[in-house]
Amino acid sequence: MTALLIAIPLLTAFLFVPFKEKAKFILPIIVLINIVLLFNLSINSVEAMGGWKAPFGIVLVLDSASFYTLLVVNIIFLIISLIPQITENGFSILLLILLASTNGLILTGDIFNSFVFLEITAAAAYIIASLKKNYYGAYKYLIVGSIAGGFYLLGAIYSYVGTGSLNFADISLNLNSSFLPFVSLMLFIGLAVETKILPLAGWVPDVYASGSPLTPAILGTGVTFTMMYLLGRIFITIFNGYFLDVLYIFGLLTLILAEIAAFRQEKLLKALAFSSIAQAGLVLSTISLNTYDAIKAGYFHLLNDATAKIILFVIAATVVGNFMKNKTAGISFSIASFSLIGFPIFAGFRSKLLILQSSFEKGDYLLPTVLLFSTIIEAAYLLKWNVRLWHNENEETKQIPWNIVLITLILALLIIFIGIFPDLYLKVSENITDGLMNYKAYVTTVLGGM
Amino acid sequence: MTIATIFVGILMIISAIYAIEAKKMLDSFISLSLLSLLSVFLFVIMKAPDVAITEASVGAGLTTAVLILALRRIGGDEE
Amino acid sequence: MVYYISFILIGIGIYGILTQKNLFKFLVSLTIIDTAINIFIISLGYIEGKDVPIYSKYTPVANFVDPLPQALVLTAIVIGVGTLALGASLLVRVYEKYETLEVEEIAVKEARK
Amino acid sequence: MRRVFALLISLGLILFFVNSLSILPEYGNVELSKVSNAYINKSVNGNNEKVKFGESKDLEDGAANVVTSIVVDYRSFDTLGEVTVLFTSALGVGLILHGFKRKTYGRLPNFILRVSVGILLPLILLFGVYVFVHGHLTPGGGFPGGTIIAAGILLLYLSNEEFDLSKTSKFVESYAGSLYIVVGLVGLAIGGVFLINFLPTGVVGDLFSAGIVPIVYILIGFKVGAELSGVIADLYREG
Repeated sequence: MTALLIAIPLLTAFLFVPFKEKAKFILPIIVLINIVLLFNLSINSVEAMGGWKAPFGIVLVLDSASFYTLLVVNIIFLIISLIPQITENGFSILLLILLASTNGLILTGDIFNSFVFLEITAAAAYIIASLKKNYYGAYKYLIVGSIAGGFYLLGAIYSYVGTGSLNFADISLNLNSSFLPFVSLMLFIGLAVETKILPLAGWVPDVYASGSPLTPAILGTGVTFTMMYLLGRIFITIFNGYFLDVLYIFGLLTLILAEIAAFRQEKLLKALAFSSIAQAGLVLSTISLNTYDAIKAGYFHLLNDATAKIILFVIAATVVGNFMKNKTAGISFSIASFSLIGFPIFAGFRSKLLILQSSFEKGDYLLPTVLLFSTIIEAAYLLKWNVRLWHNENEETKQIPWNIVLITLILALLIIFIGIFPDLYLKVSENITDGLMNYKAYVTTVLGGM
Repeated sequence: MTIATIFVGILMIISAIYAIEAKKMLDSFISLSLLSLLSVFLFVIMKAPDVAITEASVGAGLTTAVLILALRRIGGDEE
Repeated sequence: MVYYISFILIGIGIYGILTQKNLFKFLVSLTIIDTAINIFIISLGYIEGKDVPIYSKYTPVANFVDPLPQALVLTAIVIGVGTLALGASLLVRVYEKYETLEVEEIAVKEARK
Repeated sequence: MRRVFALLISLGLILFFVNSLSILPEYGNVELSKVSNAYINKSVNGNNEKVKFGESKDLEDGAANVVTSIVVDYRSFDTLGEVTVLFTSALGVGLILHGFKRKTYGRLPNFILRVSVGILLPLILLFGVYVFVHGHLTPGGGFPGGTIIAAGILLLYLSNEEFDLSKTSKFVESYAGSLYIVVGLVGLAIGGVFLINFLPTGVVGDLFSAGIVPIVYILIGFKVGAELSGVIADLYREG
């Protein structure tokens, strides 16, 4: 039954090619069906595609980590699909494909299959990136993304040579230790483009700042969340913490350099794009600490960041000019940016506090120092932008549609709610962490008590 | 077989370098197609006829066609 | 032997992406890298003295090279051509917008906007 | 300067790969992995007899071509994804080039091309269909077959200025793709598993064998042919 999560959106996408314009109306329905279906599935189930059992065929694994990640990603898709104004004609089919491929990426238990889904996600992302005539940015993204895909494929092949199987659980159990450095380096290069880690994140500002609200709203939240989950699945569950030290360094460098770059930007969308890279670096280095609390804090922060980023990107790309004319949208924007900085009572405060706590527990003082420093930079530029958007003389302000105002407002209220009662998001991130860290349970579930 | 492999390999490396450094785009595409055909030969040597037939039709045929059509769309080869 | 051929081809492809300034050449380099990776994967499944993995009149019982890498490469080739077609159509549009495909000229025109 | 730097980076990369040779098996001396062994002997679900051409009957997978049996049966889910990549890029080429003004050349295709296409085209299409119908017996299958058909369509475009197939190809693409998933869903309904091979598999080597494998490969052939001709049409004409 798990396969339906991928099959239904894909079937709809195939069927609606001749009538591209109608796909806009079907998208929210399909996402809702997916969410309802998700709640009817039983956790800790393994489904073998075509009936070929674990190390031989492809399996879809639904454990607590993938269940909650699916829930988060599908809800993000639901939110995006409720703002049909930002989706141009014909792009709804791409969202359906993207939904199918992110679901597949989360569920799959096979490394080559994850490569295929990664390529589907990437292909859909390149096309979405070309919105608003941003062809050059999309082209750069395509070149970098394809090279990274090549490295991911090489990593998959090396792990096949090292184990004789492509199954994640089998690789985790049997991979020869001499293969580990090569495989993990190649897989990291492959994932670094999509998770926006610095030497390979050069495409992000070009793509996110194209002026289209859809591009960053979906790529920066749903897709990033999926990729971070996959990274956790590979490096925490499968390689069981190996190679995380290197990721830690890369994450910190990304955090600090991207914040400095964001501070120097002249355009709001570019600043937000760099801030998005920086948050990815922070999450990466936090989960690289590889303790239960740290991983929990990392995914908790990722959730808060995704909530805030939807508001920020959608409003920044739709509102031109003054917030005084669009007070509700302006308030949501300010709440989201305060949460990103980490002021008390907002959700971002909770997650940064958790990150600090967990790194002190681990006895790590580098991450807190860098985090505090970057928070200062972040506060500086986000406050500057808030002041500028509330008090500028730009008169040509458009009225933005009511559903955008409503949805961003609800998300902004959610941020305050999480800031006071963080239990909802904490439960989600705890479950994801449980699933990721419990590597023995994963292997036995997939391979069936070997 | 080893000598044939080495020979094909050297030809492939030459055509790859030429594909990258050629001044005219069309030359570059043609040597890319040549590279693809030579790799078909390698696939046959390595007992992979399925891959060989796919690479011959996709890599050597369709890739070149797509590239040349795109070149035609932007108004031919300048420089 | 075949290993070295594919490694050198990957190196040439990366060199092309780092040095070339024409956007078309990026696609060409990308295709070279794809081909090299495919050759490499197939060579990892080759076993000396064994046959094509097809049951037929000439090979009625199994004495085959590793068929799995071949299946994976089939997938990889098709994914490669899909990406290439996307890249080519993006290029057509880039040319329409900037009237050039040289990276530096595009950068100049971007800055002027 | 830039070139020297690039040369150093690519040399470093080559060295990195050469370094990995120490862990890789020697060329030509690879051992068959346990997974491949199971695929070749068709013993994933426990079959201890050796497979023999023309004799073995009702195996778990009946395709004589082991690569095909992996692509369309054992790892069919990958192939569904692969078809989706191609579908996405065909869709994307259409969306990106939509509304692009085509330059007219004012040059009519020449006589030799037009006449020879009339003779060659049926042969090309026939060959393409042959390749994907026999995908489970001989080398080839849906992807090369579809590409050959697309090459034939490309010839039609080159020889006839008025020719347009984009509407038809959209429908073929849409329904071939949907039918693939429907085949999978029928498997889910009958066997309880998505994409299960629910038809009898027959004798290894017969044309009518291997259960759903030929059906799926024919669907893939049509879909790939339609998609690639769609890409060619979009690149050739105005969107």
